Amino acid sequence: MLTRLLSGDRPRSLVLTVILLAILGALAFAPFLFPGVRSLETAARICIFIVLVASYDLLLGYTGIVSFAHTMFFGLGAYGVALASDAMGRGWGALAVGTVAGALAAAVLAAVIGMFSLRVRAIFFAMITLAVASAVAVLVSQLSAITGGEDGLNYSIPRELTPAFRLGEVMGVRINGKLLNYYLVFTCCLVLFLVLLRVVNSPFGRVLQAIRENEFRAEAIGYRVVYYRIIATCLSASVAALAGSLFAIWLRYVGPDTTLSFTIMLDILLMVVIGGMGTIYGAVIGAAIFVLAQNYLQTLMGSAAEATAGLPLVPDLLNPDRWLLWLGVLFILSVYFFPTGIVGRLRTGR
Amino acid sequence: EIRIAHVYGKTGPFEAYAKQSHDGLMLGLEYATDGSMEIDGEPIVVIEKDTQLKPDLGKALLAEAYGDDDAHIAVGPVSSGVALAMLPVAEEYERLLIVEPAVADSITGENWNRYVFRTGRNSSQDAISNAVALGGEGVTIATLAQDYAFGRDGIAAFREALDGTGASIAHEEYVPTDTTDFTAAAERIFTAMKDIEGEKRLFIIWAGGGNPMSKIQAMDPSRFGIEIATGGNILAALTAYKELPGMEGATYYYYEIPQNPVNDWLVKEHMARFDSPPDFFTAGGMAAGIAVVEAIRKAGGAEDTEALIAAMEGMEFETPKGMMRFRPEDHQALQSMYHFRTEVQEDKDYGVPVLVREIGIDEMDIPVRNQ
Amino acid sequence: MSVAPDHSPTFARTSLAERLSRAAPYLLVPVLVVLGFLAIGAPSSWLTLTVSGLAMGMMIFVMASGLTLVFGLMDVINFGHGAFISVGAFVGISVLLALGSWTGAPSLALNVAAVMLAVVAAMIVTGALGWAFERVIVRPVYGAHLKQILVTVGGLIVIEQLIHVVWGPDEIFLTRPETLKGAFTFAGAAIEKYRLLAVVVGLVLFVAMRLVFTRTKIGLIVRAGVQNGEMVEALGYRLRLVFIGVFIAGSALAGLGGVMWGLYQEVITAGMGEEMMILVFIVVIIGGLGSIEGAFIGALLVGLLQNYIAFLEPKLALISNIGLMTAILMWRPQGMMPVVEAK
Amino acid sequence: MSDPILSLSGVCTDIAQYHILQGVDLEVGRGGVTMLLGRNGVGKTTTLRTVIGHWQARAGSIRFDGQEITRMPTPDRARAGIGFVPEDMGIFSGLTVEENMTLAAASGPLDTARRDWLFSVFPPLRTFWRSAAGTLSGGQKQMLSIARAMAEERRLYLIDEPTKGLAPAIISTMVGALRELKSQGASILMVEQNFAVAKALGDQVAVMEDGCIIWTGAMADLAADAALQERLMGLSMEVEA
Amino acid sequence: MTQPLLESRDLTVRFGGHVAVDAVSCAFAAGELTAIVGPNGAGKTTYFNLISGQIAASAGQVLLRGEDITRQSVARRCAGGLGRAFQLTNLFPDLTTLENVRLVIQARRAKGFNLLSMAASDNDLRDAALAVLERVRMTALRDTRVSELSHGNQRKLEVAMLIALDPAVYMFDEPTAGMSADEAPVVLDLIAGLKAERDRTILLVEHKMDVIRTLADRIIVLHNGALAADGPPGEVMAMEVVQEAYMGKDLALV
Ligand SMILES: Nc1ncnc2c1ncn2[C@@H]1O[C@H](COP(=O)(O)OP(=O)(O)OP(=O)(O)O)[C@@H](O)[C@H]1O
Ligand SMILES: Nc1ncnc2c1ncn2[C@@H]1O[C@H](COP(=O)(O)OP(=O)(O)OP(=O)(O)O)[C@@H](O)[C@H]1O
Ligand SMILES: [Mg+2]
Ligand SMILES: [Mg+2]
Repeated sequence: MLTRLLSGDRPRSLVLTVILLAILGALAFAPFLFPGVRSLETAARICIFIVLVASYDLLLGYTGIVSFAHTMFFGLGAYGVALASDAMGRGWGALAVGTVAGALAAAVLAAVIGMFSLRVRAIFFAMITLAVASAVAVLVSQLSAITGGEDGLNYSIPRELTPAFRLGEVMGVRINGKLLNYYLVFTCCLVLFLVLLRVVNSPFGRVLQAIRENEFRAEAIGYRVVYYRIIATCLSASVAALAGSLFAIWLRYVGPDTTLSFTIMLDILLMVVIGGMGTIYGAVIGAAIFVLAQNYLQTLMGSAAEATAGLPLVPDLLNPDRWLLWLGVLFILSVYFFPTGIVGRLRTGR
Repeated sequence: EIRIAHVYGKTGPFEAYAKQSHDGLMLGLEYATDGSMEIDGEPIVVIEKDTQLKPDLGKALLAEAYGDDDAHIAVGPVSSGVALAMLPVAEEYERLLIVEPAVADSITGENWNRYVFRTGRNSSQDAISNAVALGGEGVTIATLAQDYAFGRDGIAAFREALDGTGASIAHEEYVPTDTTDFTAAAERIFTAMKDIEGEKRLFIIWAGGGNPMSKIQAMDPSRFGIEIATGGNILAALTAYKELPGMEGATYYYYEIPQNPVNDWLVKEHMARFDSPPDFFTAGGMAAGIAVVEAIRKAGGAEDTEALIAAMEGMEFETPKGMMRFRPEDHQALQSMYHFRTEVQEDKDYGVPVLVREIGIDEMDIPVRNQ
Repeated sequence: MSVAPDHSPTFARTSLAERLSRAAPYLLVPVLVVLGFLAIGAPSSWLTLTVSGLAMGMMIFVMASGLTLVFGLMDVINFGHGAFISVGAFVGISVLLALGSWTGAPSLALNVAAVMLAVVAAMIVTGALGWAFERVIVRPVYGAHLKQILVTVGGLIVIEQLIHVVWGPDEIFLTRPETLKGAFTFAGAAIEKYRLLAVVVGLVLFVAMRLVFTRTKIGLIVRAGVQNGEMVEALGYRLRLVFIGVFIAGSALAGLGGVMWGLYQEVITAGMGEEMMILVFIVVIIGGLGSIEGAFIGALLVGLLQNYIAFLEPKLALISNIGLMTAILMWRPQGMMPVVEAK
Repeated sequence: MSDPILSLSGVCTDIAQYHILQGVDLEVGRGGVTMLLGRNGVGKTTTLRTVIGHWQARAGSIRFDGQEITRMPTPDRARAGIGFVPEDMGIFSGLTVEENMTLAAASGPLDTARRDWLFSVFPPLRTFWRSAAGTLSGGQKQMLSIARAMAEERRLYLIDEPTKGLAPAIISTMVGALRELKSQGASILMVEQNFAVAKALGDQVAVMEDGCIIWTGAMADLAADAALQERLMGLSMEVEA
Repeated sequence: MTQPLLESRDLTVRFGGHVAVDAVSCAFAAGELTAIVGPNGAGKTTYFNLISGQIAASAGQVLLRGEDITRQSVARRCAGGLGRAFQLTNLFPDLTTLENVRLVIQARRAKGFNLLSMAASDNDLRDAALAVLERVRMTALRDTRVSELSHGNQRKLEVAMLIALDPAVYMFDEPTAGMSADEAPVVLDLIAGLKAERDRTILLVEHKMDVIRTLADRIIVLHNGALAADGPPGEVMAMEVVQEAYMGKDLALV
């Protein structure tokens, strides 16, 4: 049963299993284990990014396609919900319409980009997606009448999902709409993750790996590489869009900086690589570590800077304002120390 | 204890502005409490939060400030996008958010809620003051702005305000936000303007780097009798104004312009502590700090948000820019702007904006847009 | 000794169309200029736009030239290039600011000397930085594109932050040396003086690079080394040294580009190089990997097209670069005149 | 053997965690051709790669012309006078044939007389001089790879299965060319599966099994002894028809 | 005469001005083993590439069972029954030997677009793949990554993958190059076995004359891209053009 749920792709390492279970547990009981606005915020972000990163891993790790347009699809999902809520008013219908429309739009757009440019060389494809993504970001900023431009959109979601909806108290934790919202996000993310896990372990997933390894030969034994690539791109795009919709439901705000920026794209890339490319489980670890670092690194550096206040130079470098510096260092070190990602390292034991 | 959260983009591209804003806030609190950092015996605690210029993070941090840290009042942020994301949080927690220095009109416009006040100027104030400064009978104006909401709204407000001054707009040019080569834009403007008689001005609204002024100036617009005009800017950016002596426009702040005790104190203290004059965002931050203290004093404490709102609506307070007043309708602080002319001065390596005339609160008809 | 019978394949003559298509990239710039003239009509505007577009292209070429070496030839996707551009600008501009009396004087000789000094300083610093970058960051990731993207982005962030630490977080505004300010007017067209300097620098650089690559084996060694480094070493070349050298050269050229760009923009920020990266990558790609001529033509096309389109239809200016890239890749999936086959 | 040009003693090489070579002792006589034979996967290629320095020996020593080269970087070994034809040919497919050859002449421009000689041995090189090497046929690539090693005079050639994919006519000219090299004083260490070629060219033979040399001796002895062949290589090559 | 299984009509390809395959017309009947010989660069591999679709023809046609497949994609032709092993090894280097073969069988059974089943639990595929490995005596290497195999074993795997594909037309391009004297016979026996089944069409490019002599029903000779000879082995081998251009003088080496 469990094996089927995990599609036969068990973590294959004791330490990894323990870590994954810990993360699962922490996320499942986050509101009770770590009360507070900030921690719930962080937990929801981790859930969403796990799915987003996993969907990117499908593309990058399994199919070997480097795309910089993943945030664009993420954004499509988010804007789908935002625009629908904006246009149709607060309501479940708006969420559903926005989500479905976002996912469909992402799939279609992915197919179009794929058909036009998957034939060019991998590295050029990467650059084309980069250019397209930046063009879309500019477009969103230009169509400010619809999208809110740089400033983004605020909108309302059903009352049942907001803090105003109060249900009572359990174990000293207030049960309100926000909590329901969190569990909506959590459940959807868990399901999407398991679906992705199944896809990469299906015969289809195996073909993707073959294409990544040697596209020429895959074609020669009878796989139509272009179709497989396009399907993988569409699938990955629509899952990213779904993650975007969840993000929009959770945040009740969308804007170019939260969903479309190149910085997020790089974050995703880093999460995939830290976690371990082509493992799906890597997404869980990568997203958890990264989002935690992003949220708490500054705080941590603040205390470290205080602790080292007496030393020369050190506190300067540990100044919380320099957290980006350490993020950069993290980028570099992760590739050095985890060339196969954390999952890869745990599995080989080296 | 009074907890004030400063939620702003400490790191990221606007790091320089953020530092000014924070220094200003602290100076404002200090000034308004006469250095005691206490209001009616209650000590003030300032909690800093870094939005990294990310709206989602800004939102989470503001929620954290209200929810986990129990802050009474929040101040910030630098960027409009972040500010807009933060507005609903204030409503949700029913706590005050004093926006400073984000400028988008919609903060006190369509996205406003009653927990939001703004000490910073809004885009309309900028645009209208410039219209007042530049407009005049028989003047023909072309505009150049970035092609996104900030630029287009600014020009729209400018155009509206120009109505009735006798000036007319002959051409509006919008270019992509990241434009670096202005040759084509300038050629289009020249083409549109060259056959027009009378006084001709090119008004530029530009945010961020990539300064178009000196590039267009280098193409010698005086050939066609066109003068360049633009609003004020932070000190560092005034370097470019040195190439444009005599240029006119309206500015928000320049430390030598306002003549009042608050500004005198600010300039003196800032020189003493940071060895440099205060800038745009220092002044803004200070205004926010003073507003916070005044409001709490007036309401008799920081606990009761409703009392604070009641106290602040219509409240007048002294700032480095002179008296400001929170308009009750949309909580926007009304304030003076300054019509300036650029001069090259011996000891300064930038073009100095010299006051032509103060444009008072009553001279600018800032529309209320939150209905 | 027996001599093997040659098999003598039949070679037909290459057709006219084929020879024409080989020359096509060289014709693109003149064709575009003529089309521009037809579309714009007004000769003075056309002249202004054309000259300034070509000059802008030259500046872009200067910034992209280093990347043709590092990305085009060595196949390293180096986002750090953007950081080198910024560092070059900061170092160069610092030197210029220090030489205020030279730049402030209305003497062309003094001004140019100051700029030269600034360029040399910038190239030395960025070259050294490139050396460190190669040793620490790039060496373990040769051949692995994805990792290159990550580590070089990491390097980019670190260097940008260090710029903040050294020069502070503020943007630095500056003015150009006295004699490079303003413009010439000629036949109703105004042409910035500084752009003429850019044209000279761009042309000199182009010729110099061509000479180096036609006269030495360096280009061959790098191209072969990327494909099969072991074999190049087995032929007796110290590949490491060559790679380091080329990487340093590429970084130093970024420094040169940074100074030129900083002087053009008259404001420098830590992120200025990063902002140019997409454009610079586009130029290298449409030119064809590893091709100096290609990058040169590509840069000119980008500069010209941007100006023409911004004049004719500003709304489209936004997509002019992407459109150009898409069109060229549709026409030639490997870029205009690839020297290195893309992976 | 007196004064061998290349001698390996106790060479062990690991690839990742596998111990591939397990103490190889081998000598290549000056001015002679030594054939390295053995089944698939016994470590012949690994031996050659260890000599040129593509794999590092974990233990043992390699001496070339009296000089210890065990820890020397590959380029220095090549400059010391070792030419290498790898098993996978190592063609620079993005470069033209001409560029491949230009690179092969590491110490200066390619000598025209030598080039013409190579043209006569491998005529297609002339025909496709300006074509991209990647578009050559399998056999033509093999020719280019061999020609590359011969572009300059070397004292020792390491050649890994040169005849695979070559048509008989080319094989015979190539054998002729190698003989000519030998007559000029060069030494050759060659891996070969084609026993007829090995027999025609080899002076000495070393046979490998499981990362060790299990037999060395004169080519003539092995060629004449079907039983020995059977024992060493799993089956007997047809002894001279 | 019955319709040939595979046929090329005036098949031509030009690279720039170079005519690599020059109007080759040739038909292959079912159950026949045809050896293709010719000097290096004669166009043998290119001819294969044209038939299996890796290269688009400049002129001429390829017909499979009478149907024109000249414009079909590689994958379509493969599904139609054209199978191919490569002269230069061309595998999935980071996957195991077993996975390489398994992928082929999965392709043959058209299970690739199955997104939601579990690949690992498909025992049929696995058993079929193991059976193929057994036939080439590579069972012991089933879990080795392909990049860690020696050259000779990679060549064997190349053949195994073609056998796993089990096409109507087998195209072998120098299957035994680089294989040691004791391994080559395994592969040759396999080919002989296929031939004995008499319902497979086999095209074989080989430079080893003894192999051709024992296996071929028919030999065609390509020279400078053109068809220079076509006929039974004995006859063709005796022809002067073959002797001259192909064998060279030193017959002892062949
Ligand atoms: N990169 C590698 N990683 C791991 N093992 C390897 C690698 N390369 C070769 N091997 C293993 O080393 C052993 C010896 O390989 P080598 O290539 O030296 O054999 P060989 O004698 O040349 O065989 P062949 O005749 O097939 O070319 C083989 O068992 C092979 O599987
Ligand atoms: N893509 C290509 N571009 C240009 N020329 C090519 C291309 N492919 C093959 N050729 C040329 O076509 C000719 C025939 O090559 P092919 O590989 O078919 O030879 P072959 O008969 O298989 O030879 P070998 O026995 O050496 O494998 C060669 O001269 C080769 O250079
Ligand atoms: Mg071998
Ligand atoms: Mg061939």
